Amino acid sequence: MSEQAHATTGTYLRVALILVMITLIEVGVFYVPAFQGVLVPVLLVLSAVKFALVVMFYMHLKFDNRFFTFLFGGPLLLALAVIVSLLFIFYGTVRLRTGT
Amino acid sequence: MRLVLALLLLFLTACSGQFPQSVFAPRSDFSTELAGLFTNIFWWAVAVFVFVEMLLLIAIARFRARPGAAHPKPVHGHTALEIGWTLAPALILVFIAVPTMRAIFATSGHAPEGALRVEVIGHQWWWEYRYPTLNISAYNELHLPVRTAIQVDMTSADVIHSFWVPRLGGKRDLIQGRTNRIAFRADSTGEYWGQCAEFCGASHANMRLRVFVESDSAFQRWVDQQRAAPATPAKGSPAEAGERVFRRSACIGCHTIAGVAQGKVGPDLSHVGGRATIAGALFPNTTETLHRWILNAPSLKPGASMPPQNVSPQDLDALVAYLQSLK
Amino acid sequence: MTHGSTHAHEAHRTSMGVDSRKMAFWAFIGSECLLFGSLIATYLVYKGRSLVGPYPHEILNIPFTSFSTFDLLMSSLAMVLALAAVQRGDMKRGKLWLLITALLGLVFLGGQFWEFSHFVHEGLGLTTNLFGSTFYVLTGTHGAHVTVGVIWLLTLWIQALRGKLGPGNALTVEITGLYWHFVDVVWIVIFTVVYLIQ
Amino acid sequence: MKRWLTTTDHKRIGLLYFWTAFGFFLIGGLEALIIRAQLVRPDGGLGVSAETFNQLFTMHGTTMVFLALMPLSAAFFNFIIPLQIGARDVAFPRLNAFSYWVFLLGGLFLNASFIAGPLFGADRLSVAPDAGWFGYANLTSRQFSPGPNVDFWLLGLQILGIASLAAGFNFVVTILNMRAPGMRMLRLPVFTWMTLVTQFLVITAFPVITVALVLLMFDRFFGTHFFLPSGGGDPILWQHLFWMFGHPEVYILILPAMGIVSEVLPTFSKKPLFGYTVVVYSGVVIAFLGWSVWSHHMFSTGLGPIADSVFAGTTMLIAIPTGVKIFNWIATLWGGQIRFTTSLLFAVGFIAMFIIGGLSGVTHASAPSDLQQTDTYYVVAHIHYVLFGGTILGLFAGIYYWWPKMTGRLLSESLGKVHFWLTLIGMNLAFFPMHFSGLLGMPRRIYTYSADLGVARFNQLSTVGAFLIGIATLIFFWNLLRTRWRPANAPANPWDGATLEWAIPSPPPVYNFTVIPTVTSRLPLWQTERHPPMTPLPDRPPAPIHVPGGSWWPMITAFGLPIIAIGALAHLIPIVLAGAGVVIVGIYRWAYEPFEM
Ligand code: HEA
Ligand code: HEA
Ligand code: HEC
Ligand code: CUA
Ligand SMILES: [Cu+2]
Repeated sequence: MSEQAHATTGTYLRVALILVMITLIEVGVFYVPAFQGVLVPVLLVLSAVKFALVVMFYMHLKFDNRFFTFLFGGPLLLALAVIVSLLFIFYGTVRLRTGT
Repeated sequence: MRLVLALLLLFLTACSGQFPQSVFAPRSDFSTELAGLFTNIFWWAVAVFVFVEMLLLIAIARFRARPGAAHPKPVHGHTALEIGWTLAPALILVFIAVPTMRAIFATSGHAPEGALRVEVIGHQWWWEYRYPTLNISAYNELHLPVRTAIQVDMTSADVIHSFWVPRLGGKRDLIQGRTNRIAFRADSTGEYWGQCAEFCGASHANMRLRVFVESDSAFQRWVDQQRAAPATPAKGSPAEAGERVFRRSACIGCHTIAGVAQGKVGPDLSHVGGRATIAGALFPNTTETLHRWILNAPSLKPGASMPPQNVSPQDLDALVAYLQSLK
Repeated sequence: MTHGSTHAHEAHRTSMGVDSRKMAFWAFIGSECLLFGSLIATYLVYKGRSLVGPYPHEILNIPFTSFSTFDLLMSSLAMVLALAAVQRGDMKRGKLWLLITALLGLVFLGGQFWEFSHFVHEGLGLTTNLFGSTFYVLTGTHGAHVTVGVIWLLTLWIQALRGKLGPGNALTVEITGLYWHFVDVVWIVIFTVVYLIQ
Repeated sequence: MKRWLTTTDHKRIGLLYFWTAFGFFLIGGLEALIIRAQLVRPDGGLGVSAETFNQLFTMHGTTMVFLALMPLSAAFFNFIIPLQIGARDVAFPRLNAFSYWVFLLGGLFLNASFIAGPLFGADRLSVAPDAGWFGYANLTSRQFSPGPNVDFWLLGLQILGIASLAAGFNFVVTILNMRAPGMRMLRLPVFTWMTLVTQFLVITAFPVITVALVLLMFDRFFGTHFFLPSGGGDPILWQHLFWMFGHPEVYILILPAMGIVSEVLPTFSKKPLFGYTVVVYSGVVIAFLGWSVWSHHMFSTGLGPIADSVFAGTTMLIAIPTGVKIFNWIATLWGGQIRFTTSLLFAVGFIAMFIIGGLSGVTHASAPSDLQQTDTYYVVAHIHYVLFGGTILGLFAGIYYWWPKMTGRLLSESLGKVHFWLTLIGMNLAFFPMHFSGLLGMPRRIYTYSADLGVARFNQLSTVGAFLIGIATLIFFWNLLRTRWRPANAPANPWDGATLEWAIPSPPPVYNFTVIPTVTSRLPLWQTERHPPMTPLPDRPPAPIHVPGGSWWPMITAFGLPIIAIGALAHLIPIVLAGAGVVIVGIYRWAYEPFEM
């Protein structure tokens, strides 16, 4: 159990602070009309950062056995691929169907 | 091996015409393309098959254990070989993939400008065809002009079905809420068989269809016939009595006969007398089958949503006479 | 059948040098990624395909859900603090933080309950439209996970109250934490994909 | 009796899996025989009704895939894996018992549908699942399938999914974490490797079908429209979710058999496996690619030319790693001293037959070509060449190979050879003609066909072949049974195998290894250039070995699941809650039970 060497209460608090700040930014961005155009990419990046922070620090993935990263990251990437390809297939065919 | 050869022989004779749903006797540009593609891949597959099975047979024939023989050399692998038998299949696959991609785009279902449009609508377990430009409809039996580009738009009124006439082309699914397309041009006249290929419930096996590819003039005659109002039976004929029975029976709740009834549950019967078959091309359209059909459709076609009709023998005769008069 | 356990140490030797339960749990979490991935994919595929309202933008309440999100993030913080305390052997703090984590989870569930009943009141039922169905099934599945997590945390807390939880059980608490943080992470995604990207 | 009900010993659980799965195999085979009898003549055959026929092929497919083949592989995972890696048991023995009981109860639940008719005011033989093994929406909606048939299917598969997932986590951890000292990943036997890959497919693919089934359940029980166009839903989404699971599933079915063959061939040709690392990595690549091809089951749904091209391409790629395996197997035989035991015959039969199925798979992969093949008997031919010619022949090879280890009794080689040749002839007679009936226009899932199609001759051949397989299977069954009355006198290593399971007596003692061996090579029992064979283990343990006792809780917890399902089926919430109660109590008692590992 070597995590303690890496993550301290201070780290946890700092991470929590960042998480809350990002959430505030997310909500802020949502309400600012100027951001409407880039809303989706900005939000996706921000939530990915939050996701990574929790996984790396709170779930100790950063400090733990590298193999856990594979055990979690592999399926995670697969899940992402599933989402992306389904979206592509469905929105792609919608366009085909309504286009010509 | 001998079995394979014997069957291969049968396979070749299969092209000779006694198989109305064979994919080996294509009669349209679409099905010809598919047959060509299949033949191409088939020969690659035969080559791979023969090569690999030969290797296998040689291995087990040559290296059977002999008593007293020395322990075999423990070979652990061979890098060049591994690379070789990775690349060789990859190369063969290129020869399969390229024509595949070409065929995918060639058969993507878009007919040239000016093609005859037909809409196919699947029902459990019968077919409805609409010709939006000709303003007519047909049921179970599709009539098409020869050497004319056809654009087929498909959808379903209920579950998923699949429209398949092997000699005219590959199958495409009929899906409620979606429109699917195929396009083809039949190159010779004749009667083509097909049937629903996607499992669609109790009578999936009985959801068959016919396509009549006709010369332009014959097709035009058929179109005119469908456009005309249904025949009015002669005064005093059995058919006229039949019309009266029809009007007072449950039939009108489900069937349309222009000017007589407008039910929508079953096929339109305005021109049922002119069809060669009934009930999803399941039975020839004869007096006898019509009798049996009306009396108890579900017993002939499991699950059919036309309930048994309680009609007296005289009424039945009249009814059938009427239906037959509707050419 | 049990014989004396002189070889107890043998059972604890593992080939990857990590505890089997923890490894199994990471595999489980990986598997859960695909569960939620499929649900999110379903939600996204059906986005904008509802035939009748209410539609997302008419009904989703961002300030309220931001609070829920904040609540869940804080519960994650409480969870790591609980684990750190248990690992230090500070069971007094450990108990406290466990309870706080569970309570924050309960607050989240209460919020979800309020949100659901509010939506139903507004006319968005499970079967109203595709948005309703995909929304309730996705967030409901997440809510079910939170519920399991809360029960699990309370179980640990009760165990701790009875003095049966100590640094020797740190691994149990750690695994509970993995589950809890994962549930939090899923919410981070849901919050963005469902609530913010309308 | 109690010892079997509460057992957590992986060897006993393996035997339980074996016999249960074999029983389901007989049932699934019986269903197939009725299907074949019905199709022996055009226009009606045996007189099986359309409704019954639909139940037969649905249950046949479902039974074979989920209740026969997967658990037959699981029998070997359970029995052999801990032995091959030098462990005393799996990582979680009670979870393992739980998997078995859930599987058994899920299987019984599914098959109970055959006799449950009267409970629903229907005839016997009328409420079994009847929408095909992939249950396409929207045929499975309440509107088009009002009865409990589809409910049985969806609830049964949910239960079975839990069993598979639990086993999946268990074996991933077992293989990674319970290896004996020195058993590095690249020293693992190939069967263990393929099992590991398979379990990764299980834990990633099963959640997807779980979601699909949950959505279907909402549609059927609560009136949502996930797959119903009438409410804006799309039946095609079901197909995507199903095949995202379904295609990995077919590799879940074949990879263990490929692993078995990779064990059997080296042993009987007295040569190490040719290209071990390549064989292992190609298995990984197959699994990886297996995730990217699912839409090849949907070429006729109109995906559009781009998606068609992509999925055709990825599908074809799988031929490469599969071919690599096949060439390495042949190279293993090449130059060996091949002993023609039954096990070897089946392994060679596997290669020979699987190639045929693989090649017809490639003709499917070409999307336009598949438009003429999909949903015809040509597909039925493909699936049986890969599933029967592949998986089943591979499993038979494994049974002949490991039966002495599992029971201490050798199977009769002469009966075995009869079994092999009858099976080989029978399967070709049954399944080869299906290529023709399919291309000549015979769709699948039809209970009757017109005599005018001209396919009656082919169907007769298929039926004869099916009954030959039936006879062969009965001979095999007899071969299994008769060993029960023979003395358990099989030697520890009857075949001169190289892997660890052969280092211990047949059948192995409860604790497996008197001392956990330290592994120094890939072939521990063989003399290789660099390594002498392992020194034999002591006959008796130098120190007492702790073996965990049994537990009731896995079985009791498992019982909660079918109770929940029955409650759902009968729309009785109290029963659902009672079942959930059983599960919760079971889990708590399980968690707090003193269980020493
Ligand atoms: C054990 C199970 C298993 C396995 C291993 C496979 C393997 C393959 N399958 Fe199969 N498949 C099924 C089980 C399996 N399948 C089932 C159950 C269905 C039907 C489901 C249903 O509808 O009910 C199905 C259906 C199915 C379809 C859909 C058909 C349709 O419904 O229209 C397709 C389409 O692409 C396909 C393709 C393939 C391919 C390309 C492979 C490849 O992996 C095969 C690779 C192997 C080889 C190619 C042979 C060896 C290779 C060489 C010797 C190298 C040289 C070769 C070349 C250069 C070609 N399969
Ligand atoms: C997974 C593996 C698997 C296996 C091993 C088999 C084995 C067999 N299958 Fe299977 N089959 C499928 C998987 C499998 N099948 C699937 C997935 C489908 C698609 C289902 C669908 O469309 O939904 C299918 C569909 C299918 C069809 C098409 C049905 C249709 O579309 O209408 C047919 C038709 O001939 C068929 C035949 C056979 C035969 C003859 C065997 C034989 O090999 C069986 C041999 C075994 C035996 C004969 C057992 C011996 C038993 C006895 C002799 C009786 C003794 C009994 C007792 C003591 C109780 N199968
Ligand atoms: C409840 C609805 C219903 C009623 C009432 C009904 N039918 Fe039908 N009918 C159908 C349906 C549905 C079909 C298509 C069945 C199929 O092929 O699967 C059909 C098919 C037919 C066909 C075959 C049509 C074709 O082109 O293949 C005939 C003829 C027919 N009905 C005649 C009648 C007559 C005559 C009556 C009254 C005495 C009648 N039907 C009453 C629903 C009904
Ligand atoms: Cu319509 Cu099958
Ligand atoms: Cu597939």
